[in-house]
Amino acid sequence: MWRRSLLAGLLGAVVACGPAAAAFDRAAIAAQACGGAAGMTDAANAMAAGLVDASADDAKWTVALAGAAIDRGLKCGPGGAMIVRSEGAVNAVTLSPVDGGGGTSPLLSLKNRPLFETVRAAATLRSGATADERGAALAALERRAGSLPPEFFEKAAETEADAGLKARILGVGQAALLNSPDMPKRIAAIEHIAATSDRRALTRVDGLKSDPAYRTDPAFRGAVDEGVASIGRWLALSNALNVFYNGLSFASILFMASAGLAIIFGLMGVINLAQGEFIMIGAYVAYAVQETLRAVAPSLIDWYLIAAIPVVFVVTAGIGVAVEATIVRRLYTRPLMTLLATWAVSLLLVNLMRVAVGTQNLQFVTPWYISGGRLLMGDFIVTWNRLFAIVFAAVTLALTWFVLKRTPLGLNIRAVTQNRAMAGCVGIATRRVDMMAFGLGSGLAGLAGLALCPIYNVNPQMGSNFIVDSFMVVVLGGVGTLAGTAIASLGVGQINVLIEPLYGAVAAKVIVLLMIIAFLQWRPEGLYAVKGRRK
Amino acid sequence: MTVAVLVEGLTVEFGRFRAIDDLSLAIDYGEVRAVIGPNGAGKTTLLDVVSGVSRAKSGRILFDERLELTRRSEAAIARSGVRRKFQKPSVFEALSVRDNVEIGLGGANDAGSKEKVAAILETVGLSDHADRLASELAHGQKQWLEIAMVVVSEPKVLMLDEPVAGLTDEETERTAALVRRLRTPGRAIVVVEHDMDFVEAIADRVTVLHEGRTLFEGSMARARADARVVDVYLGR
Amino acid sequence: MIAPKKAYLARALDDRVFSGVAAATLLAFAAVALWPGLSGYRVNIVGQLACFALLAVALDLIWGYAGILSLGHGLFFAIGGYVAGMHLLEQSVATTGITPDIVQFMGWTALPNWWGPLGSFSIALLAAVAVSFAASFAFGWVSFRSRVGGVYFAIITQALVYVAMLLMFRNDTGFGGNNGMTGFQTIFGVPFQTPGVAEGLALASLGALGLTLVGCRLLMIGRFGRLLVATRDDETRLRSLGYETLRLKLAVWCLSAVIAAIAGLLYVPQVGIINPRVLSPELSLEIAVWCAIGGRGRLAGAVIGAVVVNAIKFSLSATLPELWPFVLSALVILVALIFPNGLLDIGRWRPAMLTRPGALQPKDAPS
Amino acid sequence: MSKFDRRTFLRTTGAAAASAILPLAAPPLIRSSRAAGTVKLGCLFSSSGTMANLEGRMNFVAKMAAEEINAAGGVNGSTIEVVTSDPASDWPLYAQVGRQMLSETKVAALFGCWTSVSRKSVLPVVEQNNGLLFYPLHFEGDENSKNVVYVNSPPASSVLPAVDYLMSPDGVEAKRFFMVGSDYVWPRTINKQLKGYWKTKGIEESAWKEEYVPFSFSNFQTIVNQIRAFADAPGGKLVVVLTVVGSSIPDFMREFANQGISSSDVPVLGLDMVEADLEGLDTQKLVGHLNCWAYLQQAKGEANQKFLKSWADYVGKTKAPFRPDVAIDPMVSTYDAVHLWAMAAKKAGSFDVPEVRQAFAGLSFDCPSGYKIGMTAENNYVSRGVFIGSVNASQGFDVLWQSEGTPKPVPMSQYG
Repeated sequence: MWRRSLLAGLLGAVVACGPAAAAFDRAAIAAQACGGAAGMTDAANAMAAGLVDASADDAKWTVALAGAAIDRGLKCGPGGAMIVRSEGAVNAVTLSPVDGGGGTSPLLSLKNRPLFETVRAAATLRSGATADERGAALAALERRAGSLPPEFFEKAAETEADAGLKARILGVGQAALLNSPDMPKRIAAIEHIAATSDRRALTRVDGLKSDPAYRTDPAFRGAVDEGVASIGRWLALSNALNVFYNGLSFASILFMASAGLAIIFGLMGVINLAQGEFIMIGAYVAYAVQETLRAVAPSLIDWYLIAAIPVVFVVTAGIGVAVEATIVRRLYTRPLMTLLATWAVSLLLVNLMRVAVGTQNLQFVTPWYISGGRLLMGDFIVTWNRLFAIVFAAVTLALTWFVLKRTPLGLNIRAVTQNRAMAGCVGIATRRVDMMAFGLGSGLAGLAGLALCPIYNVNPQMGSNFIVDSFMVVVLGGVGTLAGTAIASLGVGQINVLIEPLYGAVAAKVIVLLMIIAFLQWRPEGLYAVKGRRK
Repeated sequence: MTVAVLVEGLTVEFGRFRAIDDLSLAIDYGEVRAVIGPNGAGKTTLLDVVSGVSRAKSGRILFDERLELTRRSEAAIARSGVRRKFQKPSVFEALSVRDNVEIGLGGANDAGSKEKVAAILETVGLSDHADRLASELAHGQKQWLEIAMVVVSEPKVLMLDEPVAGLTDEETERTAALVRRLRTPGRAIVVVEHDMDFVEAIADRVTVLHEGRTLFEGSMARARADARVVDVYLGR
Repeated sequence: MIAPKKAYLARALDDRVFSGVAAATLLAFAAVALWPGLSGYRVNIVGQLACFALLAVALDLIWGYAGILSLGHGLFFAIGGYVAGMHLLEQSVATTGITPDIVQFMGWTALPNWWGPLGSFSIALLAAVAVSFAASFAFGWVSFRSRVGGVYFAIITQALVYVAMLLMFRNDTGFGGNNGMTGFQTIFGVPFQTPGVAEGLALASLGALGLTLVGCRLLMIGRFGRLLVATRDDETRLRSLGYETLRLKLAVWCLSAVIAAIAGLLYVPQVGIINPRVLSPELSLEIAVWCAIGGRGRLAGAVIGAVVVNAIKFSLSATLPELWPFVLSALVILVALIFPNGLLDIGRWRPAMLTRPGALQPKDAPS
Repeated sequence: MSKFDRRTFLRTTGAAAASAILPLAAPPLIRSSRAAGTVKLGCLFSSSGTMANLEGRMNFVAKMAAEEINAAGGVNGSTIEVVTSDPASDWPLYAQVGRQMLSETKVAALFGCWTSVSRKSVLPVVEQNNGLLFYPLHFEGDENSKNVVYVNSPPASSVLPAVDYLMSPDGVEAKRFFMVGSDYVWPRTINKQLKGYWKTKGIEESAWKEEYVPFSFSNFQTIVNQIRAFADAPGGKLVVVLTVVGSSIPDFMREFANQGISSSDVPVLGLDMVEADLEGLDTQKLVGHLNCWAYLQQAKGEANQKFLKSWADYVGKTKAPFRPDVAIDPMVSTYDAVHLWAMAAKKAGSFDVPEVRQAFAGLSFDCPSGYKIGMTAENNYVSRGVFIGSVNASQGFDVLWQSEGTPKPVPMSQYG
């Protein structure tokens, strides 16, 4: 295992330095760091070894040097190593300002990058100003605890002021002692590792079954077996949660893409093939909002996703109303012609966007609230961008439901959906309702585009990816019911994610679509249908 | 004499709504029966179930005392001799008047078919329009064309759903005369209609439906005198 | 009995637009056959256009006459195309012995055994007809029986062709995946470069188009055609007159599928490649666009639409590629809003209709 | 049927007949004006459809190279005219347009195709018409047509060196591999060859996994979950060999970063990944992932500086809808291709394909990559240098490793 080989290398370095290892030779380390890939490896190892007993000042220096190497701020000139910062270059040993001209910035090799990242985190743990900073560093070290000298964590815990953090450091240190000659420490390490219960922990603990001690020491065997069983249980749960979360995330995308369609199709029986392009336009409007914020209020740029919500809705709804008034309206008696006409609209919109903006993917700022994710339990990870989409879809569902059930517009829409002629007779301006509903549907599609920008690429073609899927969802759910659409999205999303690991992504999609087609042959009205007299 | 259509314990539901509720009814050959009642009483649904367009939840319908209709397809029912004119005039607009009637005749393309078509066009007064497209006809003419389409096959049971809706008084009278002419001893005619004068002019008996059940059955004159019928329908 | 038959044929040519298109097909046939100055490239273009026209005629049968819009006709076209691909590969290997690319990138050592019989053209033709018939029959029977129609049928067929595309894109499905089949060397044992091969293929396509046009026209002006139109106008009415519309629809649906498969069979040797792109929903949608632009329900319209749209597409994609999508979308919107019966209505158009859109009412507006 | 009067009849019949024979009788749609003093080169790059973002820029590069050559006096006394087209990412249309360019427009050579499938569809056309196609992408190899010039590298001289590097102590001593690819011939063939290669290195079959996704697939959640699980299984360091193409690349990388996997945990070798794929991504979290090409924008040398400046100027001048500050390998390969053709034509003193082909042997050109690229009499392959790039924080690639010289291209793979 690669971590173990790293460990072996590091231990070798520690042994070479001897137990004293006291001298933290900045000049030597800085010189090594400029000595090519092999020198950089040596520098990292020397820093890792030295950090066990390093002073806070040395640790701070290590943070600076390792950080510079990672961010390519390290520069090797004729006058030795320098650290280039925004305010100017400093000598890498003394940190005093120097002339930054000349020299090259060494690029970390793949092998050296994790070493320097570990060293930086370890040094931050020793010297970080706040407990939060040190806590974050410890979290980064957890996966790589084995690549540091075992005594490191004991020393770090000694100097740690924060009691909670101190306990965590000791815990991580214990886990690092899996191969310690001291049996109680090994057993404690197993228990500690088993508490993380991810697949990596399973690999580590399960690997101990081939350890000689497994056959000879019943206590050790018991600890290993118990650990494997416990991790296995939690792993199964976290895998199930992963599948559920992935399904939910896919469902939220499906729902966002089809909600607008459900309203338009349900109300007017009109197939709007330009729906995907409204999604695309929604994303482009979000981009425009971002760029406006960048120009007008750069400090608020992280909030463009929120600020764009009303703008996106209004713009796409407006375009939808315009399309309805100029084209769709004239074709209500000919639904199949509407289908072709809206396809032409979609072609037009894609190509207008292509000519006006270009075919490249748009560059979106990734605000902190949708960046990265969090391991919640075992291998179960919640990624913020997808959580954003899920929450967004849930809120959209709630608001749309509210609009349909609790507002006069919604009442009119439902009335027209159920009986157009009768609604017209009781004085509802059906044409106006159509226009509003088309606008609402288009606006929802635009919002889908907004929710998708943190997840997918935004380019003129993006809309076409959704059209078949979203139609299938709408028809499966039953035309004209928002709840049906939501449930169909959930079902399709979950089934897709369940099948995918078994047969691959293509087969999953094929199977799900075939299932829907078969279902519709059996029950053409979908899951939920408004029944009535035929003809 | 055999009963043309015998309905027994018929129930039809749409979701939770019960359109016809345990209805029983007998229609004889040779009679013109009018089915009347307020909107939603189940009149058109009754025709739908007899003609196979809608399915019954329970109960049975016997045609000619031998054929159970509730499980048969629309086409099979039609071929057995039960034909129906829809509420909204349903003609094939892209075809000529003659083609429409020929299609009504069914597959039989025998020697007499041309004469039959000509005769029925004469009867409904569309001979002069035989080569025009059906879409070019006036509303009343479409009603007659549809009657011609269903009658040309000489059905044993003829069901007419609102044959005079939207017609002028003069057209209504011509339609009444037409229906009277179509009445033969071997044929039962069922008419659903709101126009009470028309009903009075053609019907031998009337059945008043209300909320999916029979409220009254008898002559039109007695129906006018019946307090319940007046209350739920005629009185308004 | 001869006299009425003659009258029947005369009736088929009664419609002037139709006879115009039939004459144009004949003219093109004569030109390809007799005009030596025509370059191979143009002969090839004519042949391809004839295949597209044939495909459009197939769709017009079900959409124009029976009112059933299929957005999945690429599926049947592809069936013919893939059978042609397998036939050409088998037959090329047999004549030249050159191992085609597909064997190498699929990780095979030779073409699959079961392709062997397809090396014979008559078996390939039979297979194309049989598979397209079986596929259309199975799908049609289930759909029409559960009375799936209108826009539902349209989007379900779209999903069907999309599924087929996804399947064929998979290498593991066994038909060359994304690459499909290319590198055909010979046809009927004759190398493709041989003079006369392009002409022969174009003539075959034009011939197929001409025969199909006349045959379908005869069928459509007869009783079967009238019943289809009746199905389109009011299916419930027709059923209540004692007709099993399921059979009618199934018959025309299968006929249409088989014609589409034959179009695919003729198309592939002329372009030299078959791959899952012909299964993309866009292509199937475009077929409907050809019909709509030419005018539905008159066969001739489908031919005109297919030829006009593709001729513009061919010329623009090499000269003004940027313009093509705009031209196409403008054409479709124009047809949808102003000429509901297709470009053939241009002769009936008056400026006053701009203010009264829909004045040229479609003769077949479904209720 | 509708009724028409006589005038309408004449008009419609006339129109119908005209439209049917239009392609026959109308004047050529592209006038094959072989005016003295011009020679035409054809481009087969899509400016619409899924490949538009990547292929579209090649049209401009080809024109730029032609302008350079024209400014230096043209070729054999003729100026080059570049004819572009839009095959719309529709593979059969590539063949169609290729045929048209060769037989109607009479171009002297074709430049184009990105995906292998588009090349495979044009291949019979250039072979039947005895044309010349310059193909600027690295590809799966196993093809050696005398009518195609393979300007970029086959796997043996690009992918294998990169994988070797990852397996070496200088790299990460990779022991296990997760292959994710788009489902078509290039990824499948590359992976087949890699597996064959690993077998010769004694690597067990259990050490790799393979997943294929459809074109423009975007939902990589489950696959990245699988990669995380596989990475944490025993057996040594895992690397991902990514052969998805087009818009799937950024979608995959985004999901990869979001699930918290960094290059120091599991490095990704993106074989088709270029700068353009990083547009719109937060590359801070992707730093350290790899690609391998015959050119990287960071390549040193004057030729590259000159090329980058010409491109920036050209975009500024023509308002091309592409970034002036991004240059990717296939652009350079296209640029090289036009120059190689011009050199060969000059050497042959002719534009005829057989003579131009004869002249390829011994050509060499100062490529912007800094290498002297060259051709031999052996085949139509071009020998080029190899770069391994490492994603940096500013949406580009740093040069992590580059080959000593230009390895000799091996058209046919010996592995699988």
